[in-house]
Amino acid sequence: MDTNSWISILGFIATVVLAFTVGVSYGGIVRKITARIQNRVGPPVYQNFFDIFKLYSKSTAVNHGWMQHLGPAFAITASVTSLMFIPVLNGQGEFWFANLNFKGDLIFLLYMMVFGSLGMALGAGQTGNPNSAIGVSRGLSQMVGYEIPWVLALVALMLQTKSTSITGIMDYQIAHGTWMMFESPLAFIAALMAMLGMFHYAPFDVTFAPAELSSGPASEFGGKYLAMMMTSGSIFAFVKLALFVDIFMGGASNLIMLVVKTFLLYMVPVLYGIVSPRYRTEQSIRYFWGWPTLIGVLGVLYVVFVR
Amino acid sequence: MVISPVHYIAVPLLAAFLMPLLAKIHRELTRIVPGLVILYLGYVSVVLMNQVMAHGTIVEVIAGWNAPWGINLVYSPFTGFLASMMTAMAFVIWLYSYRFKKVDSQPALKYFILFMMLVTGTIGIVLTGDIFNFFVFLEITAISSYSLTAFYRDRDGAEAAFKYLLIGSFASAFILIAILLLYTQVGTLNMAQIAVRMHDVPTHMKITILILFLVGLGIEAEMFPLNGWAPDAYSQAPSPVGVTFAALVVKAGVYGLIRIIFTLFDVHGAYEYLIVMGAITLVMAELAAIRQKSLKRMLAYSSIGQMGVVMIAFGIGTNEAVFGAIFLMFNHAVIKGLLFMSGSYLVYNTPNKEIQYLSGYGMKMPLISLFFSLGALAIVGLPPFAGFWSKLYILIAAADNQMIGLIALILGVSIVEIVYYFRVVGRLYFGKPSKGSIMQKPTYGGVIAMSLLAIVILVVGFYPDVITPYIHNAADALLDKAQYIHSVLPNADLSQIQNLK
Amino acid sequence: MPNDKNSQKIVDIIKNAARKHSLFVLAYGTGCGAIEIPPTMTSRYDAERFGIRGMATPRQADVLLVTGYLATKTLKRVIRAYEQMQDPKYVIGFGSCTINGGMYWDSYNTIKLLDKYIPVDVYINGCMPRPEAVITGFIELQKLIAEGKADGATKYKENLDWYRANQKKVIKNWNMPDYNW
Amino acid sequence: MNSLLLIILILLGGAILAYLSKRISPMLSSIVSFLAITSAALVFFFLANDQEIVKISLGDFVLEWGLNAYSWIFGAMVMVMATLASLFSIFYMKGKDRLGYFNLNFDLSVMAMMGILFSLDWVSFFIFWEIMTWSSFLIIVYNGISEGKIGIKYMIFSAIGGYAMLLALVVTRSQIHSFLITDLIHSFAGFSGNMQALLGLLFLTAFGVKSAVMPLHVWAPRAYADSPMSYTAIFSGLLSKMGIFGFGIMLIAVFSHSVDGTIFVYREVLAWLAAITSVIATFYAVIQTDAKRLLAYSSIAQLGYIVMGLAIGTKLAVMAALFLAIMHAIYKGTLFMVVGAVERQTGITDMTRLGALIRKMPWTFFAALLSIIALAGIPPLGGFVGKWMLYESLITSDHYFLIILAFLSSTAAFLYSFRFLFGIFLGQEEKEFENVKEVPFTMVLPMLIGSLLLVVFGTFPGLLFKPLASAMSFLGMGDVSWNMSMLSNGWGDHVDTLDVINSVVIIFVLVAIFLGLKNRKRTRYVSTKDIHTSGEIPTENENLTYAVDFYKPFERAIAPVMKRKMDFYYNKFGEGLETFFDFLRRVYTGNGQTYAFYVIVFLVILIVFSQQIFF
Amino acid sequence: MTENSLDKEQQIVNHLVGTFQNLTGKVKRNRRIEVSIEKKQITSVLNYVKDHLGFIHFSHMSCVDWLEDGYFELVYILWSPEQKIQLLVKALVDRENASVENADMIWRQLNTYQREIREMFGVNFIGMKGDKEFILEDWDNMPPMRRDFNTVDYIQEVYFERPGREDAQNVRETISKRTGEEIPEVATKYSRD
Repeated sequence: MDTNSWISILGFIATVVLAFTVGVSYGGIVRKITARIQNRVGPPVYQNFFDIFKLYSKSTAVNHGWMQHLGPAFAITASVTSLMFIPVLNGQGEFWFANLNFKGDLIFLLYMMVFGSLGMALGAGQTGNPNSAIGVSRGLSQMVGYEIPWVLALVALMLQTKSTSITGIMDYQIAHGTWMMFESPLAFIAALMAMLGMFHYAPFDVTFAPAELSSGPASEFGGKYLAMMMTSGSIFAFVKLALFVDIFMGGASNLIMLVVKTFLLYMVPVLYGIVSPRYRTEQSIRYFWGWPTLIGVLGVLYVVFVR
Repeated sequence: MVISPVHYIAVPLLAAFLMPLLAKIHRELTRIVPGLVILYLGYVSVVLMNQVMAHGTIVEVIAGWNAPWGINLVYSPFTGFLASMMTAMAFVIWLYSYRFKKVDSQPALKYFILFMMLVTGTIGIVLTGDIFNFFVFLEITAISSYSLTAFYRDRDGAEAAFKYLLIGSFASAFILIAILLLYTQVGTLNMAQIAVRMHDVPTHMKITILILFLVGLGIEAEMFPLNGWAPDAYSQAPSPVGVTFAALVVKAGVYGLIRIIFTLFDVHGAYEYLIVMGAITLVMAELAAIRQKSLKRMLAYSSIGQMGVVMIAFGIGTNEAVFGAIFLMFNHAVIKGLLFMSGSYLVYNTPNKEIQYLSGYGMKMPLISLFFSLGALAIVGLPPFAGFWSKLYILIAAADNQMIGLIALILGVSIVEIVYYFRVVGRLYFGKPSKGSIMQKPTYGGVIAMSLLAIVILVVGFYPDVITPYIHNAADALLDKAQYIHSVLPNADLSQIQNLK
Repeated sequence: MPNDKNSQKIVDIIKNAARKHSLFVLAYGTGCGAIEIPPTMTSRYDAERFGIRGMATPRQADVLLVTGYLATKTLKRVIRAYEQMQDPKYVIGFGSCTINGGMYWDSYNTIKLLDKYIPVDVYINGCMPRPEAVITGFIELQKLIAEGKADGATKYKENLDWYRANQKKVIKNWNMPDYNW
Repeated sequence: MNSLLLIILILLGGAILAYLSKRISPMLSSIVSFLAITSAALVFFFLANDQEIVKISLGDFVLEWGLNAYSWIFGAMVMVMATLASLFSIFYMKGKDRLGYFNLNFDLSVMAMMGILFSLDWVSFFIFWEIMTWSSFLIIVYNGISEGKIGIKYMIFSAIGGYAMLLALVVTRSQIHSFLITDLIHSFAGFSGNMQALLGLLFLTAFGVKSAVMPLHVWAPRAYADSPMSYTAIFSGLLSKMGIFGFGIMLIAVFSHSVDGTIFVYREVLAWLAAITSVIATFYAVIQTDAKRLLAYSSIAQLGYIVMGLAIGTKLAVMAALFLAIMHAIYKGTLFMVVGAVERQTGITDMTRLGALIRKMPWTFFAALLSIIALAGIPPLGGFVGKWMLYESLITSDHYFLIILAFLSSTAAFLYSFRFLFGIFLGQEEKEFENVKEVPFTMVLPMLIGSLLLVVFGTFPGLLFKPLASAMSFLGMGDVSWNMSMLSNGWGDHVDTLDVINSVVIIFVLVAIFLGLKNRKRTRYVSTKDIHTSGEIPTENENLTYAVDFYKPFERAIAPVMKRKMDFYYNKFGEGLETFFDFLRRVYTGNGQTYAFYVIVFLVILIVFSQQIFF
Repeated sequence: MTENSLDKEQQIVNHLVGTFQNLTGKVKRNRRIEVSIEKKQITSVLNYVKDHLGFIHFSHMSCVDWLEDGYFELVYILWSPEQKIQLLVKALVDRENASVENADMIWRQLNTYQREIREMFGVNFIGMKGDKEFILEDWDNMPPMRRDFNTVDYIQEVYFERPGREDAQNVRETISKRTGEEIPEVATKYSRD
């Protein structure tokens, strides 16, 4: 192994650590903000670290079969792999967190991200808890809903930049000195609306409804399994945010910009969720196939005919 | 004894007259003698076909009177092929009906006499070169057909026979009138001579005669709307008779039609007429077939439909088309023979011979069902069975003449055909077996007959070359009018004769 | 095994610190005490400050909060839920009913002392204990955890026969499969 | 002896031997069938080459058989999957009736497919095409469900397709006086516009039926579901690919010689039809409760992708379509085998009743898992490669709304993918299936081989790109660049599958080690009754499975689309036709006087109109 | 309320007395009637009042244990929404092998009450459907609501006391002794001792 390999492996690890840290911290911040909005003090910002660490330290005495092991493993594999293929920073010259950026593209990423959900769904299915199955059913159905405007937005971007890779889109933004959210605002709006669903915050949190479904797919996952799912969820949150920042907001040249941009973006679903009630599954599917899709279509047409 | 085409007519006719006597010697002779006769005819066919293939048309002059004054038989590759085919089919039918009315010898005797007459008549129609003899043979055929239709002497059979008789007498009358008119115009009864003199006949007269012929022979050839008798006759006649109708009688009728149009007359419109009427016949018959409840009626309508295709193909009139048409005639004889034979065993004991009672017979009568399925696959023209080739040839011919709509029509109707045949096949094998029905055990002769036909279907399907050379020659012979006239009348003036297509 | 702070390994100290600050509660609303949970969790008292958080299923939870009296019928379910929880796990007995039966002290089908059936780490006295008391109870539990003394689950495992005997004494038809923790 | 002829003869002989050997022992019949297909496969892979030409003179036609790069791909696919399926079939069909019949038709189907691929002229193409049709018809009705009605439907549609082809090929012959496929390819550009349009329409109909493109798809779901599963593995996996094979020839080789606008319209219309097919079929797959039906609808949807790719017709799209075709053959074959295995062991395929077979049939589950991952197009496996290329080709060729439909279908495919795995292998253990065992080794082996192939082709798609590239250059697409593990699109973006699989495997292994090391000792398996049920104790017979109306919310959301089935219209049309026929039939009144009247009227008409008719 | 307003109630009582033998009834007060019947009359009376007198609403059913007299008293409480009158139908059942007819075909919800009474008092309802076990799980003792069931003995035998309560000393006195506080007067006044 030469030095470059070691550096790149270090880069992997640094990326994962960064994603984990940012993702978990955001989770804590969300709890804090939620608490403040509800006129509470709220847990400390680092609360989620405690939670995850505690969960890792718990024993995991039971399993319902090997798919329950594999489910969280799939989830974490999917999240980390997706992370590997996303440019975290677009520093000048040196890509600090480049990893495998040039080896994959958006469509690949779309599928890779689904891999996690499917893995988790399978793990949840193995446990045999009916609540898990209901949750999975709802979650997958909802996914079909929000993927449509999301893909429409991506198609608009790809058509405009004539590139399907994230780095390509970022290069386009750098070259034109603008952000895609200004270049094709309709696509951005569609993507943003889809993002509400992607994060599973209210009003699209019917999948994990804790009171009705006893937290849905995760209901039989305790201890380490839950910890892995939370880890994967945190990394995924970061992945999605970083992806959004990369393709819509011109990427981030340093960590601070990254944190600022992702945080601002993250506040959209969070704040929207806090003040929202809950949609039923078919309502949310219809919602996604309504205005967001229309806006997405308009976005594509805008790119095709105006740009 | 020198083998000559006369044997085709003389031997079976003689046998028919001698059989009552022979039956007095031994009962079994009534069954064996027809077989021997047909075997002999088969031998004759082999010898003559070889001759014909090698040396061309044989013209047999009866009693030394040369044409155009005498009666002659023309054994061309075309007529020879048809005669041989009929002989072969007659042999198969004989095998099939060998044990017919096993217990009672008197009906069997009657049956075999009539059968011999029928063979004589149909082969005579094909072979004769004389228009009046043509009529005579037609009458022999018709009368024996009426009798055979009513063979069971039950109410339905009698009704069917009466219908047949009614329509058939129309046919006879028209044809007779036509022959008379023709004779007044051309002054001869020899077909070749008529053909030579035909262009002198005034047009309106020619057309009138043609129309009379067309209607009269159209009845025998089951052309719509003249074919009302056919379904009843097919379904009410004893099962071997149904086969005989499909394999011999109809073929003879079509032959007559073709001979009239191709050789005797030189009217262009007749070809288009053939196409149009063939198409209508095809459509009407197949559409009627799909709604039939009785298996035999279904087969009858299907048979009519096939004849429609044959007429279309002849109507196209190119060498390829005629080739396809003759091929289809052959296939139809073989396949429809198999279908009738196996089908009548299937419905032997079902009420009204209805299809709906056939569920699950595939288990009870595996061999018969297999034969029927094979026949069904073949008749709708699925490769690699015999029916496919003839269909392909006809379609190619039609395509070469830019008749795409016609092809579409034939193919569209084929889909209908597939529906009703596969309905039966599906029901045979995969319906829920009904209880209590008694299976009719097929006779050995019947099994051998059906096996022979099945083997022919497979062999022709996999290797059509066994039959195509004969058919090619037949097609050439039919189309080459001048050659026909020349072989009958070596001194005739051929300047006015042109091959129409 | 002595469980004072000095004998803890450094790993345990870290783990216990994390556990202390992150208590996932399975609030088993058996009795009237359940009505005190919402005020405890919501804005007035806000137990989430201490890392206390409600969880939906026993698999995910650390703390079993038994809120009030337990009929024998309910006890069976509580035991099942308790045994489905993953180690380390703690039990908080909530209200007088879990201590001495409370106002149901002479009921023919209400147990009076929860500790005999499942190991209770902390009792919260009162009928009802107010949210302040609940929070105090949790803080007490946190202290115990930090000191490594909240070893109810260990005790339960060690004295399982005794617990089982007690449980089977009131639950006659013991048709539960063997669970694990 | 010529190896192509040898293959056909082996298969034909195998079919007949299999039929005959049933008399000795039913098992022997299956083994004979397997051996025949295996030896044919060996001959194909080791002896056959593209130099060989078979010329058989039949009638006035010369049947020419040969092998080329394009047909080699399909031939390899057919031989591999047919071998696996027939191996699977040995135990799957054990103890069933009429094995001779089944194996006969099985081998005949395989023979017909190979024949289609070898055919260099349309006549032999058509002959084998029809042999394939009726042999598959005979197997569809094998189970005897619904009294052969679905068989009839299949037969009608196949006949429509087959006769469209027949019409097209006789018309072609009348134009160019040759039945050779290459002649059509070269002379197509010279045809008149109408002729091009007609031929295009006819050929597309012919192949559209077999590849189940809307609106010609209605036969497919039931036909796939009602056949024995070991046959459906090749029926859905391979027979449908013959349609794709034909589409390939028509859309790429033939149409690309034409610059006419009609053909362009055909391409677009076909692509849209295929896209709509895939969406609707996916929706139907989602709401199925029977695993067979689910897979059947899924097949239709997947075929939609493939046809879409061919219809788009750029290099990448064609590559994607062919790649997907191969992948679909493998994973759908494997999945149908999985369903067959489950059906054999439990007797049912109803997903609302099945459940938790994962512990009982782990290998089957493993195969199913890999195949489903491939089907859903999730990265490390083969299905992804095809889907990726398809999307890239769609977007680089400006079909931006097609991509949405494709994506919708693909995303909804996750629903039924999960449903399939969950319904059969996961969920609550049922007492009914307590004693279910894993299927015998000969049934496991083909499934495992199938899933292994998916992994291999997912990692090294180049293994397939190489023959695909030569196939495409044979079809006239010119040189196609390819790389062993690198996918790239027209815009220069790429995915490195090797890196993907590396990173997935490394991370997965790390996670698995982490999980495994810590947990191996203390974790133990508990039954699925030991779940959180709010403290309640489920009894032995209590059914806790959530399986009925699994995707009810989704159904509600898509309800407007699903109101009418195409089938409904066809049935109404069929009924109408039959009523019409019945009306026509009444011309035959059965009354002698009427018939006599007809004769007279006919005569009169002829005489009256003789001027018009005969001159 | 005037006397006249009780006419309606009295009419019903008279009507019932006239209709059924062995039926005694009286108007308890305004809008409340009480009738006593024999146990074999239960279904017929309930049916009758439901069908003919408009007592279509079943409010409650309970059981009273008259230990000393040796019988259970079943009380059905009905309500007529039209006339706004409450009807109490009482029937006496022997304590030994207590069993009466099942009446849940008249009001389906009666089933619930009957099951409870069966479990808590041991009254057998002949022909009633429903699981044996209703509220109590695995109860193998005397029905607990019977007055001859000794609860205190039972709980001492089955359940654990809190440690420190063995001597049963008075808590307040102990505390006051220990701390020297006065016991408040209120406490002594309402003390249980």
